[in-house]
Amino acid sequence: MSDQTYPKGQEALPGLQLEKVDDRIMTLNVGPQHPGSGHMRIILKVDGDYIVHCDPDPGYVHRGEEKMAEYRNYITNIPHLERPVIHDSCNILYPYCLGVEELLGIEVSERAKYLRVIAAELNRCVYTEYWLGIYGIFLGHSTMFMWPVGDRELLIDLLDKMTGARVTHAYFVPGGVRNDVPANFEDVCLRQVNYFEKRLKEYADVFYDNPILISRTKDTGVLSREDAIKLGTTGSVLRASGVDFDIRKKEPYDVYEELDFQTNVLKEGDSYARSKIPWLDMLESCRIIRDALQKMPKSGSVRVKLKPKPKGGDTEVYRRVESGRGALAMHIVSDGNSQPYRIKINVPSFRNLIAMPHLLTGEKLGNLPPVYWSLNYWPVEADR
Amino acid sequence: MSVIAPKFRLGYLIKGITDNIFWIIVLVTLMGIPAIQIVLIYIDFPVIDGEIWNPFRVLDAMTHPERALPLVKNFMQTDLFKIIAFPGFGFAALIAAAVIFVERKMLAKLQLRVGPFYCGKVEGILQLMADGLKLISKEIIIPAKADKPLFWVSPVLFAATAGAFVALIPVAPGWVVADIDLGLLAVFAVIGFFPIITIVSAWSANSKFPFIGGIRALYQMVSFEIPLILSLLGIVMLTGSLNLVEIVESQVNFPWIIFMPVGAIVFFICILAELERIPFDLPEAESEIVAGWLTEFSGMMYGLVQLGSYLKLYAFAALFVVLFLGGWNGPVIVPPFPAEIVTDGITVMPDALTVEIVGLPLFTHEMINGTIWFILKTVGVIFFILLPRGVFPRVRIDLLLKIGWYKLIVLAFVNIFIALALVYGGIIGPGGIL
Amino acid sequence: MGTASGIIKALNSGVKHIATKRFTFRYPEQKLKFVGDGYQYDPDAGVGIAGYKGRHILFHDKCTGCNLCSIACEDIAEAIAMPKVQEQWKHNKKAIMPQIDYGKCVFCGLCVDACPFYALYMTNDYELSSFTKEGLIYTPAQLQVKPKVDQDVEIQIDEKGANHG
Amino acid sequence: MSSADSTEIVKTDDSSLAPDLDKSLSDSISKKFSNIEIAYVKPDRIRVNVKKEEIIAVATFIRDELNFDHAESVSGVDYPKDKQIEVVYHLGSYTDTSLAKKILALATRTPREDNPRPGNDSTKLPSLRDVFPSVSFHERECFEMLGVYFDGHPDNRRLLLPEDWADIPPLRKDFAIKGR
Repeated sequence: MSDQTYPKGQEALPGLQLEKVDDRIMTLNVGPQHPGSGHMRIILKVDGDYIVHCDPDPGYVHRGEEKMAEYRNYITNIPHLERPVIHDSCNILYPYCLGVEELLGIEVSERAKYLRVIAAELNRCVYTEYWLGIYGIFLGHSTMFMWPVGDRELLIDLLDKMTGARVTHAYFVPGGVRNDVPANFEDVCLRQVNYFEKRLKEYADVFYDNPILISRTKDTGVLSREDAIKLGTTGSVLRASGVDFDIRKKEPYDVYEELDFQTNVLKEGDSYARSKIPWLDMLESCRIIRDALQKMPKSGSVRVKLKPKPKGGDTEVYRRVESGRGALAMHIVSDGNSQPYRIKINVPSFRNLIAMPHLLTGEKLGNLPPVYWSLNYWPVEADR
Repeated sequence: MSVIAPKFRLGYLIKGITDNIFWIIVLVTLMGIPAIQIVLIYIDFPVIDGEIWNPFRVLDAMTHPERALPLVKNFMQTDLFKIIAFPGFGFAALIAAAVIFVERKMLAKLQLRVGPFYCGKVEGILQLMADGLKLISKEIIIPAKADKPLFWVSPVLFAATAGAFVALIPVAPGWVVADIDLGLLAVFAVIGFFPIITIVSAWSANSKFPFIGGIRALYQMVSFEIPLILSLLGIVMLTGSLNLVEIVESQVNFPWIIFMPVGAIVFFICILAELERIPFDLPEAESEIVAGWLTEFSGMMYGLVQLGSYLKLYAFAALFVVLFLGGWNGPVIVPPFPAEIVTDGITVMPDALTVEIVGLPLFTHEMINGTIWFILKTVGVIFFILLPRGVFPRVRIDLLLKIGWYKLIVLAFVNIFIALALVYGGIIGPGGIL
Repeated sequence: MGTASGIIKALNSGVKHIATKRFTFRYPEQKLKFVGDGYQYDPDAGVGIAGYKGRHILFHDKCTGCNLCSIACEDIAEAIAMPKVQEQWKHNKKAIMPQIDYGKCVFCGLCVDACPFYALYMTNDYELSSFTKEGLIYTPAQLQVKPKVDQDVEIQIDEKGANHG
Repeated sequence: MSSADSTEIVKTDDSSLAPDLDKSLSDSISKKFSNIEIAYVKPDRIRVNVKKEEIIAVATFIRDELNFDHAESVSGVDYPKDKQIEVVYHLGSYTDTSLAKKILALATRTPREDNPRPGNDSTKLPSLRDVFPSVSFHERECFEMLGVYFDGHPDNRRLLLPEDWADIPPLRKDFAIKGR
């Protein structure tokens, strides 16, 4: 900016700068080392307090998962395919397992399907609690950071009992799940999920019904229904814009058909609605878990024994599930070997990223955290 | 051995210490004692209770503590003591430190966690000291293109201005550092310094995030000073005085918050905004602008700003108490001292050592009562200043300005009308019924 | 006044939670209890047994040195090597046994799934820190040791809230 | 975005979730365009292979007439044996509830060069960004990962890889990971 020349006769006085259009615009690098960015950079151009241009720059945690998957067989892919989103690791393995089962032609036992659903729903809550904690701290609400992260421990404890690991479970395998649950898991799960639901309802007073939060996030970053469809957004972003689309309902996988739950849809399409949908989903997840615990067969095998290096047919599959952030799909191309020829992990965060420049342009800088994080965006997952 | 840690031997250390002590003794005897002699020739000895306090008298008092009592009492009436210790900086800093501890523990309880725990054995009571030590020992980094003198001076100015604010607060009857007739105006003047210091430090850092934070702080403080001042006009009308001590004395029967709850609410919200506390901590909004105007401060410069802001918190809470909650007024807790203590004195350890201290109570019972009530009320107000941090998110800058200009100013005028109605209705105020 | 009642509700909720029991527990003094003795695998049924996936335990009297765990790991973390051991076993002619580098291990437990001889399980021990990278490499002799675990804290839920008892 | 009248067309001729809906969808495509290949019709999954010259016309037809309103993903697959790179657009529908389960894979192929110079060689495809705005970032990713340049895409920049990436596009099969 300093090397710009001024028109003749309009030289700036010492200490003063003439206001030119270009001088009004300041470039702000939000991230990757910024308390409000996550593992990504958002290049903003601000005019005063208004964002005039937004360019998301992901890729800081790109690990080449898709390339790595081409070198590993269908079983050894499991531990590293869950790495992009370790808080939701069951859900990111879900489409992979469904797809490989379709490739290999395996039918999973009934109990394993229920266990998968329970693990996936617990994991969705774990992810959403973490997300909600960061949303809270982004809005300067430190209690809303501590409470979800603390209550998340209830579910982590359950998943720990179930799978043997706190976050990277490696629990789903093609053909079922790795192990059956321990003896009195049903009672413990029911007790902790009930308490968790009670805690979730307590969030309303300090957060979701808080007039300051509502005034802060209402009518900010409004994504209209048409734009949400056109931009191909998914998950909570889509459902907050009034589109009733949930893979669990629309394309039910495993036993979601038999379970009793509903899809949460809000019409507003603003940050508040986008941030409320995951919370409502968590309450719904508690219902699903209770229902699944009730309907689950009390015993039975949970895992189909596979060969150490199974081989898929010469075909391709495209399976999708509803993860904590939206539709998570895997496009697995097989050429008949024990290793996949190509895996495309189509992650919801990456699909929702396209809405970010659309929403942030024209907003105030103060709206950056709520709009950015209400997109339910997980940088590590988007980078894969 | 590495170069960083030079050879260490205990003998060298002890030798160094003894050497230093030796030279200090030599220098004091050779230069200090003659200097004191020379000074003693020229100064007048203080006269307390008709007694000249010459050096021999002082030495005498050192051997008999009870004889030093008049000196102590006299010292406590000096401005120096008031500034450094009781109603001034020391007292305020103590309360500020307690506030930081209470804030951490209370927030932790609210968030179902523990808070500071290990430092100091008992519930982490020494955590603040540890943090202070850490801040002192940290390197001070100054941005290369910063305006260095301004950058250096702004944290000092901030703490000093907060200290000046503290000096205006009357704590107990007669215990105020600066008893100014236009005390409330002085308060407004001191508050007016804060945005200037903020913008100076933000500008001198020559960095983007401090700049945005400084501009936000300027907006926020300027727009909230108007309702702040307006909300206090009602009290000035009712008391007919700007002197803070007189305002407190006017609330012997009832605190002004009974008649002016609207003004109290407006003033409280303005306090939150002026203190940059959640929900109005926009100048330091970390998720948007890193740490706002504090981004480039490091080490003890940051520590000074924090000290200043907690002093400011205490001062504002105390101002609320003084203006709305009746200051030191309250029912008697400590009864008046029995007369014999004052006249005959207390006997310390009757068998072993008989020392009769006459006029022992250093403070009058009014003063102790007043201080207790003042501290209780201030702690209550501080609790309500701290609580929003646990339950509210941050507001946005335009909403903040809207609250300031549209709502609070209107409410402040409503408060003024209430005050006018009370005055012209002849209910209270100069020559009123009550 | 929706705004005022909302603010009062929020403040009320905040004050109410000051009196609630804290949920955190002091980690180094207290440790969370896990189910069972660690993740195990039953090769006959082809199903694992639930348990925590911590450090491995190797049963020298069952290990045949078949390399299957090492092969299972080589696409995942490459943490398992098969060095020679100074032991004589009838079923382990080559006298090689797994040695695990916990600097690389991701604790997925697929090596346990690969073992057909009930020789490699996992335990509840997760405190594996070391000052050197060499210290993280556990030899077969170290893996043989059953870890001492002192884990007894469980989540307890009552009327006043959940806490770690 | 599909227009309102096209919504009605599809809703009238498909009694919702008919078992032969997949078949009728593929038939309507093959009726309209002569030289395209319906690779397979599985339950809820249809794959259509088209020439790269025709892809915009086919995509526009699918969007306007068949009511698939967004693209879920763009996955590129490298086939060094055929000297071709395949790009698969997975299309889905939010507005039409009968199509909610369906995924229409629209695949096209572009020649592949052994010494790629991304953006300056023959590995080019027309961009579908004007038809489906949601492919914007996916096509950027495909460009950097496989070196397929999308004509008409306004923003063919790097997305995930570092800005100074000088190797060949990493998802091509001849880019080998060290030690594998």
